[in-house]
Amino acid sequence: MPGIEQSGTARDAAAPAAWRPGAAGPLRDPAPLLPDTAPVRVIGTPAAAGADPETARLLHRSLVRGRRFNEQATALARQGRLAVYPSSTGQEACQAVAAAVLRPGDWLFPTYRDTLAVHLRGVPAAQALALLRGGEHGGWDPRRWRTAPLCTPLATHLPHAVGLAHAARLRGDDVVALALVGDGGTSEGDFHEALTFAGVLRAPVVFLVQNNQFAISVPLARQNAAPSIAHKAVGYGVAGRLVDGNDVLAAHQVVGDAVARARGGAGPVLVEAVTYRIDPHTNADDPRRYRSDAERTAWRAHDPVGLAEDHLRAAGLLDEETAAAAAGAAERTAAEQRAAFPDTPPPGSPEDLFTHVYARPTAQLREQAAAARAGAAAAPREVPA
Amino acid sequence: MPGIEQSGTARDAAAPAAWRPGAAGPLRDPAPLLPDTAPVRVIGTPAAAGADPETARLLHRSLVRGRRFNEQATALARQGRLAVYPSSTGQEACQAVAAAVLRPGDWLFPTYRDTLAVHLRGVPAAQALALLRGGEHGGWDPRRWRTAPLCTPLATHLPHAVGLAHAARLRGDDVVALALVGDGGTSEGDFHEALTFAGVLRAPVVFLVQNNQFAISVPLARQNAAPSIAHKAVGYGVAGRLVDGNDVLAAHQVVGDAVARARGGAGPVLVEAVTYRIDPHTNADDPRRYRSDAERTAWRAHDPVGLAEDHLRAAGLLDEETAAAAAGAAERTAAEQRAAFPDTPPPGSPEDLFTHVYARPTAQLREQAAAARAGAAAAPREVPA
Amino acid sequence: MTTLKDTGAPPGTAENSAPLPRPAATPMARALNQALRDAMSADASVHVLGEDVGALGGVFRVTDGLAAEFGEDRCTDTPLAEAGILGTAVGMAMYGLRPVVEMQFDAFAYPAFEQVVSHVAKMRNRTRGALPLPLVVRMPYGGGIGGVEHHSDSSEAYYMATPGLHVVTPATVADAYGLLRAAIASDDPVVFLEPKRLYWSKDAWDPEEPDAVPPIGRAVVRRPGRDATLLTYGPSLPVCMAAAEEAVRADGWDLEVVDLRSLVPFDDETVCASVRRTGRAVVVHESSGFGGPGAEIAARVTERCFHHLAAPVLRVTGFDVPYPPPLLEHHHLPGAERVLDAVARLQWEQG
Amino acid sequence: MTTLKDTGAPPGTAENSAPLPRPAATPMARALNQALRDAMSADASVHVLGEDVGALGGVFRVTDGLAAEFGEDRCTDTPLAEAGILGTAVGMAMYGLRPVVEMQFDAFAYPAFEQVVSHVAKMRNRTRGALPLPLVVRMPYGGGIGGVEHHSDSSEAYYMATPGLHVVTPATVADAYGLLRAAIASDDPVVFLEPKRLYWSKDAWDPEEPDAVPPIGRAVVRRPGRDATLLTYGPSLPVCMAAAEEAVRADGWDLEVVDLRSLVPFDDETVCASVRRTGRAVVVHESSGFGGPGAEIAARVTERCFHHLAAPVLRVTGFDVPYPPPLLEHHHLPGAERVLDAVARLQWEQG
Ligand SMILES: Cc1ncc(C[n+]2csc(CCOP(=O)(O)OP(=O)(O)O)c2C)c(N)n1
Ligand SMILES: Cc1ncc(C[n+]2csc(CCOP(=O)(O)OP(=O)(O)O)c2C)c(N)n1
Ligand SMILES: [Mg+2]
Ligand SMILES: [Mg+2]
Repeated sequence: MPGIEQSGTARDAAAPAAWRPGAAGPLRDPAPLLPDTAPVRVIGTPAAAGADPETARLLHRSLVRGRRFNEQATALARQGRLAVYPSSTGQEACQAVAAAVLRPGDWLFPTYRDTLAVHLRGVPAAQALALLRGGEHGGWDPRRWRTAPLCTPLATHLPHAVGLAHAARLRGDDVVALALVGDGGTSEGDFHEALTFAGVLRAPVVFLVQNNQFAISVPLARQNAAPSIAHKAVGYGVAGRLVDGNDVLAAHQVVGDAVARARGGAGPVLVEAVTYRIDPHTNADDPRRYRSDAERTAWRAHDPVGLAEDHLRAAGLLDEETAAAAAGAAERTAAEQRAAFPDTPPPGSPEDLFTHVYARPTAQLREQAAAARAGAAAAPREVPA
Repeated sequence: MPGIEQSGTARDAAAPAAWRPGAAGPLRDPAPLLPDTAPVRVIGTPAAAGADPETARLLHRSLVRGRRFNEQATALARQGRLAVYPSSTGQEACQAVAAAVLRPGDWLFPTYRDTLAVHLRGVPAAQALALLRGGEHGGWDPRRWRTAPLCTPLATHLPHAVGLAHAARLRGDDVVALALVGDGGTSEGDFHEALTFAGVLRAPVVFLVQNNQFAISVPLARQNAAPSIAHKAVGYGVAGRLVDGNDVLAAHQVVGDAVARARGGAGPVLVEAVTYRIDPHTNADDPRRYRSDAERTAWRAHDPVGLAEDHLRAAGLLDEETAAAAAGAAERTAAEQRAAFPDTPPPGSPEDLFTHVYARPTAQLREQAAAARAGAAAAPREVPA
Repeated sequence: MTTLKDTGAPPGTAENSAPLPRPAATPMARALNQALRDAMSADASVHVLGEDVGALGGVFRVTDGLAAEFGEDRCTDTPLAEAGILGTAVGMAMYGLRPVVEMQFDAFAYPAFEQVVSHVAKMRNRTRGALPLPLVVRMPYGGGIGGVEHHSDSSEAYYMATPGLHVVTPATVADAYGLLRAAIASDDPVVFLEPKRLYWSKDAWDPEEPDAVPPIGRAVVRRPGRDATLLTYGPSLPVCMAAAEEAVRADGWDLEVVDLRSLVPFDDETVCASVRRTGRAVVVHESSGFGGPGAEIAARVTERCFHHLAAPVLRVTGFDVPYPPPLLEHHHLPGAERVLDAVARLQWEQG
Repeated sequence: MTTLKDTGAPPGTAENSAPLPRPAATPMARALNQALRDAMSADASVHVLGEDVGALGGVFRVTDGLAAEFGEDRCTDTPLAEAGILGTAVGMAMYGLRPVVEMQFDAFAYPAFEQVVSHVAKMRNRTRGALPLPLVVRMPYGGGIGGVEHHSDSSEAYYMATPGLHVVTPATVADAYGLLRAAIASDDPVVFLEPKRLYWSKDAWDPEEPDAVPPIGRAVVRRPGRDATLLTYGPSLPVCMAAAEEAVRADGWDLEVVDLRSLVPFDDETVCASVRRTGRAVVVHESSGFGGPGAEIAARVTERCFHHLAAPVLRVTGFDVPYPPPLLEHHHLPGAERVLDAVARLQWEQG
């Protein structure tokens, strides 16, 4: 556990050399922690030639499935078969990569927008979308899938990822935690505190910021004034990386490297993936109030599915069979979604409110559960003298 | 109000060029926001020759007064005449500079450790130390002194400084806010949120981090893993500056420049002043548990008062008159402190608990005040039928 | 626009085929919007800030059009950081502005809790009146809108337990306007809780001549009655009104309904007068029962009216569980049936 | 160390000049330290983390020696960020550890409030039991130690109003040890409130053979009495015990004193049994009254014991003001005198 030992050592030498009075030693060199001046790209660059064909095919298939997943879920929300759906259309490359770079023993920490990543990690659609259906708050067994519940309060799951990664390392387990967060979420105090802890503990955690340009209606330029979100990393002694989040090969490479780095004990990484939310914030949102069609159209031309197809086509990998297999997988996914969310949801039982509040319901909750069953006031009756 | 307009404009061009699909434009250049690789120093360097003699003399006098202020307040705490005293011994240069760089119309946002800066700004000792005496929570009229109350919950006053600076600029007033914070305080979420807002609003605010190496017992290396605290600035689009906080001329120059920059509309600055807390955290602390005498001794040799004297001596400015004037001012300060805090504090009235909770006490508080006067239970009596 | 009110022509004539001159049915969200607009027009120091309050007009559209009308400096989209928003507002108030903060949902105000408790509630007291904080924190609260996790909390108990705040919540369109104007005019910080599920409920209300409403700190009897008092506020007021109608019909009970409006300061006078008159009371709210608002209300009513009470003050509340998912929330929310069940337990046999 | 208990020689002989073999007087902070030490020895998954808990041993020395004994991975100084501390602990618990978090003062836990309310209290429920959070958040609370602003808060009302938490507070040395062990052993999250001004109060208590104590969820009658019941907890227990002694002496009232110990879950059985027996009750705590813990206690006791009550349940509490500065805190804190004044108002003439 090198990170822990490092901080232990640091206590004795209470401050790095540069801080000592009269010391002339240089600071830790910030350069390796700073991102490149432009997002890393692979597709359409010379680097594309080096991409592994099998990986490219698999990622493409995930993108096609992902796009269909988003469309189907949006349709289900429109039909009232989901309570709400925050679509990741346009961000499928980030979603696919988040699922692809992790080993089964690693942990994923998704937000409300990341049901697709959760599903691509293996969680059945019925479970991945259960919270958004409205019948429960969770959906799957987090330990079984090593996937935390969808997190709605922004950035609050980031310290969880740090703590889990730290705990795994204390136990000597080979586990990396990958936490997703939006551009808006990086403004929250919990982002800062998680990055601070990750840096000090050198926890094996990767933060993947899906910078989709908007926090609901608020554009990035109103969110922070940094050169890039990836530049925040240096302030935590964490490596910052900037990647084109619509270029699935670039994202796969950068996020994959970050996970490998964390796994190898070299410390946490903050990756900013530049992407765009094509759909409204959720089906209830009206994006015409805050952004132009022209902007959306421009990003449409830089679509992750399209880019991946360009690559496959250029590399001679998009034969009919590949295309058909991808389309077939996508339709099976959509069918799974439709089957999982029939018109009429099963009636929930009032018991459900009380069962899991504590390990064992308190006397008061047993009383209240009985009242709920009876549709009665929970008001207690006085015991006669 | 260029900052505000800047963000207004930014909404239309929803994202900077670099983020647009296919855009090749470079990011905003982070270099001007990054600090130097070593703290700026003046005393003992060629730059010292250029220092203004009058400024050097005034700062030196503040340091001597400041040292005496800390000693006297510590003695008062030992005698029980203050409830507690968090000394700034060793940090007098930062305290003196914070007071010196501000114009009367600017605002200072101090922490619990910054009573000296408050006093040097002009607030009488009786008011500056009133909270630490234990008779009240405040001490002075913040609007009269344009100095916020001492802030104890770490970093929570930083967004106040941003909001005040922003409000002043909206009003068209020439006001800079200078907010003090410790190295430990920079880990709090409120630090992050304040810097984020400052960057986006381009508020005329300067954050001065007194990095005194410890947050109570926790050394900097356990606090964050950044190359320096000043490196955090780039993540907010804020300028980061690193200075030797014991070198009063360097600190005066760097913090003074920062204030001028903010005043000029060029945006906020985060200054890290490297210093050392010579005394215990407060009079109740036992620093032997967490740091060595050797370390303290090493820093003693880099003492701000001593360094300033070195400079004055080298520049031929430390004549007997200057030394005597400084010592005299220091003794007057100490006498003011002693007079302000006699052995027996004046008895507080229970009324004091209720008067300022609301603009007008509620009916309930009037009832409770009456009960407190009577030493009675606040329990209401039932009004007979 | 007085024209709507009186065209000069008799109603129903050809010259006046519009419906009878009466205020149009206005949704609560619209009245809140009007209150902000009018306050901003009346006082240049009033500033609105929060997440998505600008171009979008807020997720509930309560700030609709304000940025366009008053500019982005008066109605400002902030970064996504609630402690930063409220802390910035505190600084603005320290400089003499009157900020009105929108929290997107009350559960997303929790990151700002330290600012609320340690500063907003205490700044005036800390500075012995020198630094009042005339700011308003608007928070949509409560359930019943099919919101997923964290979108249906009722967090008023936390603010009630924090001395130094006013805690206000409208249940009618007129109060939405009148109380928000009063909150903005107040020199004390006000937590202004907006019942989400009443945002689109409508009352006849004239934006040009809004009804005067009683000030912050006064409760109002919404329905007089003789047999027992229902004490409620915000989203539960319509529930209690419905229960009262049903009670007459089904059981012959004549229930008085008191709308508290202001949880802090609390109107002991109006509440106790009602309970002394009826001798029985039920407190109704959505918030969980244990340690919830009803605890204080029941306790203080009992302290003050004990010998007038024929039965203990009962509480009908949300259960002591995390707010349930949308498909189960109807089990959680107090409805008229549960209210009437509690009324039935008020030991009538002994009355 | 059984040797201290029995040297084999008769007491008072030359071979045994030590005082009679009895447990030494142990301060509460020492018993808490022992509880942490014993829990860490017994279970390798118990980890302590917080500000200054390592080399310093915490500002109240409750974690003294733990880092030295168990290493810095088991007792870890964290960065200064309370949401980060608690959030990290949540992640550790998700992985199967049992974190014990120290908040330096309860008022400095407010930055972690969102983590408490939105995650700590809800994770088990959200995951239908799949992800329990067996973690403890220790918080020193209450006043009476001459602390400046923010160092004397009593914030239990906030946690009581948050379903999903246990809220526990010891008032005796034996309970400090026993309840903390029980809290760490619990599979549910526990907010463990330590009364600061009792840290150095001592009881005879043997660290080698700590007394078994009733579990979390049980209240204890600390002094039986017939005339009225004082319901209290934590720092106010000694106040109530003193008031009860004084009551006998001065007025001939025989007061029963119930130490609640666990605010959540609440022991209705023990509390109501006492109040039904005595017919009168006063709730005593330091926390502000309005919306405070006593509101719930008074309300639920009244609901359950109404016809046994000769007088309303009264409350003696801190006032509804920000906690005052040290030189004024004696005006704020409920003392025996105020307790007896309330007892005197329990309408004895009608009894
Ligand atoms: C603490 C908190 N504050 C506010 C919200 C309300 N909210 C939900 S999503 C959202 C925007 C988030 O933007 P971003 O982080 O960029 O993620 P995106 O939705 O674009 O994926 C907001 C403000 C929330 N969920 N949590
Ligand atoms: C939110 C909050 N958490 C914890 C504390 C307790 N506390 C007071 S001072 C201190 C250390 C602060 O260190 P630093 O910011 O470096 O300032 P310094 O005391 O060294 O000047 C701590 C932990 C606090 N005051 N506020
Ligand atoms: Mg976004
Ligand atoms: Mg420090």
